[in-house]
Amino acid sequence: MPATNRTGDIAPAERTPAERAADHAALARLADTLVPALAGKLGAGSLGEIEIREDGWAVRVRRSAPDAGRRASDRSADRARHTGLPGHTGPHAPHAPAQAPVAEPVASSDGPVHAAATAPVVGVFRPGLSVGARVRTGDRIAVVDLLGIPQDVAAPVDGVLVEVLAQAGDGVEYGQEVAVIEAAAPKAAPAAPSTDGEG
Amino acid sequence: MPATNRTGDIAPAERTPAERAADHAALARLADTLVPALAGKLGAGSLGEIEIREDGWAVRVRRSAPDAGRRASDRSADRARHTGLPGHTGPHAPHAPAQAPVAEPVASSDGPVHAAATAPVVGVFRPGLSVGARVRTGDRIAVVDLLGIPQDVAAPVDGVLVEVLAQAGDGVEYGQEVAVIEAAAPKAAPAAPSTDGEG
Amino acid sequence: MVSRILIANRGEIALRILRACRTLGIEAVVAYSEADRESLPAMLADEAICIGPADARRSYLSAPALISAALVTGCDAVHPGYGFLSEDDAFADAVRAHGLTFIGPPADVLDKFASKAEVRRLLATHGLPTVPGSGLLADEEQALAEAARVGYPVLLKPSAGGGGKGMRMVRSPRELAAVLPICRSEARAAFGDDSLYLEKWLEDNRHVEIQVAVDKYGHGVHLWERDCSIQRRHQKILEESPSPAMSAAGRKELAERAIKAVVAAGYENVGTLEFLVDSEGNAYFIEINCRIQVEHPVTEMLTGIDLVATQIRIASGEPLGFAQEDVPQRGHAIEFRINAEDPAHDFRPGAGTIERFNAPGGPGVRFDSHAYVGYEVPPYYDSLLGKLIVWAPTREGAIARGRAALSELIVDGVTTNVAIHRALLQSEPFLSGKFTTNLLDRVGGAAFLAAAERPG
Amino acid sequence: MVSRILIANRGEIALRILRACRTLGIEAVVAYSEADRESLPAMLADEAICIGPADARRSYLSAPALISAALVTGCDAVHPGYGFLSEDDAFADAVRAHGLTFIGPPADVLDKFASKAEVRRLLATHGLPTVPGSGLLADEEQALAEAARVGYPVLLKPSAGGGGKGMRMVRSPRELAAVLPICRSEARAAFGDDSLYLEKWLEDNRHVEIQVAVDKYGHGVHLWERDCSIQRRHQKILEESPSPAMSAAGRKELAERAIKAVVAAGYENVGTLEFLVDSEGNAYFIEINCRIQVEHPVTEMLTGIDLVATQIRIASGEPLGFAQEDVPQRGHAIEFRINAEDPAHDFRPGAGTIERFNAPGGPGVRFDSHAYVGYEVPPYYDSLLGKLIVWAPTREGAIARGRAALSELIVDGVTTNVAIHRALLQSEPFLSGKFTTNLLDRVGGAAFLAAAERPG
Repeated sequence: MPATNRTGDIAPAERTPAERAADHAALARLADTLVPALAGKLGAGSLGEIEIREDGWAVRVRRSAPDAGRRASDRSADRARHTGLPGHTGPHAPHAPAQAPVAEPVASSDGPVHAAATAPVVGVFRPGLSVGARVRTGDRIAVVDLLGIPQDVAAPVDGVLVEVLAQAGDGVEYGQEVAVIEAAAPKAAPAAPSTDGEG
Repeated sequence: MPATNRTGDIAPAERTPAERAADHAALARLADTLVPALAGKLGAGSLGEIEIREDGWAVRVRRSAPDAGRRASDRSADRARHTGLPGHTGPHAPHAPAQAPVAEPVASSDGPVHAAATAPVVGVFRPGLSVGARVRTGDRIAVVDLLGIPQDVAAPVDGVLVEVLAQAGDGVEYGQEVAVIEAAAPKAAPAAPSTDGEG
Repeated sequence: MVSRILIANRGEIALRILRACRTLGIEAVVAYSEADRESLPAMLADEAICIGPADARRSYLSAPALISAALVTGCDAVHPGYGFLSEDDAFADAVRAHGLTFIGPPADVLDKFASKAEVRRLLATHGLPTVPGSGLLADEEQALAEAARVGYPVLLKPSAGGGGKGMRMVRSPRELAAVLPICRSEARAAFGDDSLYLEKWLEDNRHVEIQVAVDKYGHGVHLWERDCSIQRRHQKILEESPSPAMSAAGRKELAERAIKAVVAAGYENVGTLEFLVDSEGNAYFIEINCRIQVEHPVTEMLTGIDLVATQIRIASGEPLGFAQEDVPQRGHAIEFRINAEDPAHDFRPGAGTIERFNAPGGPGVRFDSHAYVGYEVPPYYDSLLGKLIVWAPTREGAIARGRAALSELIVDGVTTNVAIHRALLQSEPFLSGKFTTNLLDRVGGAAFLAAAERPG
Repeated sequence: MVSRILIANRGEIALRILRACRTLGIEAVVAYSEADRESLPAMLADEAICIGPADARRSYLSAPALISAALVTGCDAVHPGYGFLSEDDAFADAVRAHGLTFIGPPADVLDKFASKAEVRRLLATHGLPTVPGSGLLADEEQALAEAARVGYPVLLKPSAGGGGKGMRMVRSPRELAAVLPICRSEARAAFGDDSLYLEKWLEDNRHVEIQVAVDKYGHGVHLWERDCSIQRRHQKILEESPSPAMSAAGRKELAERAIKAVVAAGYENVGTLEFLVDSEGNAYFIEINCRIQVEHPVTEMLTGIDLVATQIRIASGEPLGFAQEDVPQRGHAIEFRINAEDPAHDFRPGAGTIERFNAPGGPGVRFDSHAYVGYEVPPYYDSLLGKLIVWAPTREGAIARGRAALSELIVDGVTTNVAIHRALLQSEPFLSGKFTTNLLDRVGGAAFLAAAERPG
């Protein structure tokens, strides 16, 4: 299953753009060594959150909500009742953020590159292509009916349709992942997060 | 200056006592490698807080308030108006916790061991011994008048009175540090935090 | 009664509508843009559904997305809140065409009351005095002629507008010619309608509005007035009731004339009639807002009547259920709009993450806000972060409560306009009740703040 | 008027007093124990001073520490809140001896009203009916004799107590003999006074109390009643007004008798007269609380009168300033005490750090709480974390608002009793208003919760 790994997703406190860039670089290096060490040592247990303090520094290690890596179809099933709560500690986002309508392909460490096709509007899902179909970027995989007007669910990459995540007649929200494409030719994942809204 | 290093202060989420003990052990090991690495790489900058996320884990690094290591005399000066605010991010404790009336001696990495003598009650400070005086544990250094009844400020360790932090007639609160003793013979600081209320 | 409402709005008003739904036993679905995924109303709702990206044109201003969201989530009604599509008759019509109840006036009533210029004419025929002004302005030539007729300065206003947006005061024909195309394109961008009209600019006026509620059966009551004269750039930032400028007889007469006129004109649901009151106490009708207002809690504090619940009940076809004598005007209430903006720097809007937060509370204090620790204030929408409303038996008491409550309010991580409210509560014109709409704009926010800091 | 008050208490009531001070323009200094250093009142106060360690005997119950703190911080008055030293006449006397104003009845009045047994006799002479009961119990022999006289079951009560603490219902002489020394030592530990008395235990009664306010000049008003029948182990957890069990004539008569009796008996400042009301509607006076009550906001919601400010004004020597006809009883209010305790496990108290927090809000909703994100609830004091008070024109409306508000309340990290309130709002006895003080204890918290979850 194509988990959405977001290595190097950095949320610093108030900083100037220049300082942010420096933090970004420092943390990109740290992330490679620190995070796996923590995750490896503690990830197997049932631990939710740990905080270590020393002098002026505090390190908090937190595991996200169990559903953070779940698929859009699962998410939509329990979207009927949000259980998320405000606050700063703990996983306050009940669901992982939806991808932008045209998601970028992301690589897990070794496997093939997968990309999710998302609903371009809120509406009613109608399937189109079947699993196994070869697609090119921009091809219509399915449609979402917006008040009766079909809106294309476009393939985000060239590849093969490996899974359809919604059923005919399902209500889907904007940005919901409705299909998974296995990219035809995996490219190297970008070393740093790409800039917002471009690419 | 005697900073209060609290290595291995661990605040896990809801856990059974057995699980807590296991976390404790795991983190005691991690703390030795992780925290210095983070602090060393990022401590020099002006960074307040950083969060790194990967898969189901998040690591947050936070620097405490700049005044966390300040002395009681500084604290008492601005105690007239609390500026602290509730919330979980950032330094929400405007002042470091006051020491217990009989503070334990704490060692900074290399210097001499200092210990603070604190006000045993809320009241009016009256000085007693002068700076330079040799004291033994329990000796009266000064008094705090509680509605006219003098209450002893006791020396927490054997040593030399090196500083008196309050003026005659000052109002002092319970636990406020009013004098500093340089211990006569530094002992090794305890490797782990001592248990509450004992020792 | 409707049973499941799509809340087609965001921020504090989405939360306010959610609360009314809960009180009435109605399920509430919050429609949110991607920028509002972590918002408090989305988290507290019975269901929440993403309707589009941050850009409001593709989310909160997209009628198809909102109606589709209502259908997909099984709603039988849509509440538009304020702003966005709340007074859009085409939206109300489309909502009804899809078998849903629009919480607000029916589309034909909205249509009738949509053009400000038309409404002024209509209500004038039902006995409301209006400010000298024009009809819709076809072109520059007509605008210049109308302005010359009523006399400069004039206020240029978008016919479809609200909340002070897109209005410009103009002092000369030359300025009018220069500003006309700008206002037109701003009106088009903001409201999808570039119709403009103009009114005589009344110097030193107050802004007083009458709250009304009229059911489908023609039974209407007024809920007294609100004084909204404290503004910056035509946007209200502090509202109170009763108006310190009106006599008991004056407010009663104006309120009674207002409710009589709108009932006669065929209005339906809750609404607000806005008036300018000149220095001699003459009131001129300027516009009607066919929706819930930001400042509705002021009226709720004085009357004990839940206006949003009333709106939902009326739209569901229920009779009003109370009479004019059941609407007291008890004590004094003041609302402080807490905006994420910097009064010391030209009310520049801000965004950011709320790092610490403490809401004021206690007797006579209400704080309507979607803020919480960790909330990221998005930069895309209006800057309203919350509304502090205080009540006390007297105006002096309400001012004291306001000071106390503002001293408890903590919003760290985002710049707010709290300083301007503190300054207002120290300013002689405000304390004496003798102020007009230009109190702040005459000197500017920064100068007003500086003046408040000076002793004496 | 006093100008600077030491708040000799903690938690939500410290915050409540702080708010009253701010509204009156009085400076507020919060006295805190080491365990409350990071508490919201300590952070919001004009000044905060540490008075001792977590152990209340060395901080909030230490008269010398509190008075010393008041002197050191330049206060001219001390507000004791509720609990702790709030009804301790020796403390009030010592406060006065140091030139400070005690916010509450003067020491001689407190002294006169300190012994519950004495007060029952005193107010009976002024026309209030009392539950059959004893005077102070000298020893076991006298206790057995008195219990035999009034008839079992009897309720054993500490004369100096309050808030239900240390009370025991006893069904037999044997049980009485066993329990007597335990109660005595509990009373000594809790109140520093081991005097006990007993009363006939009235099965199936309601608990109704009358709020009064009397100034130094003998001018007194009642502020109607509160029904506090929803209790667990003699501790109130939900209070409302008006009482659903009383007729308009019945409440008026009781309230008028109460104020007349306490004025005649020489009472001063705000106070509460507690009554048991039996199934035939007969009311028996049981005790007077010479302080502000936890549930005072219920009355504030109905009357619009700030009781804490009233208390401070009276103690400062001001006349009451309003008459009986200025005290309306408008609409219906319900208070839900939010305790850090587990109703499914015998109301076991909890402690911990609040990880997420959302306070309910909107029209008719008040939430008095010292909680915030990151607050560590200390294990040393009572479990009250906040009070949700809802108001609506009718009891049904208030119940609907209560449900809506409870659905918004989020307190993560600490177990609370919210589930018991949700269950109450579904329980037939509560909804019909037909309940007595044993509603919860008859079955226990866990069973009550389970019953609420069963359909139908």
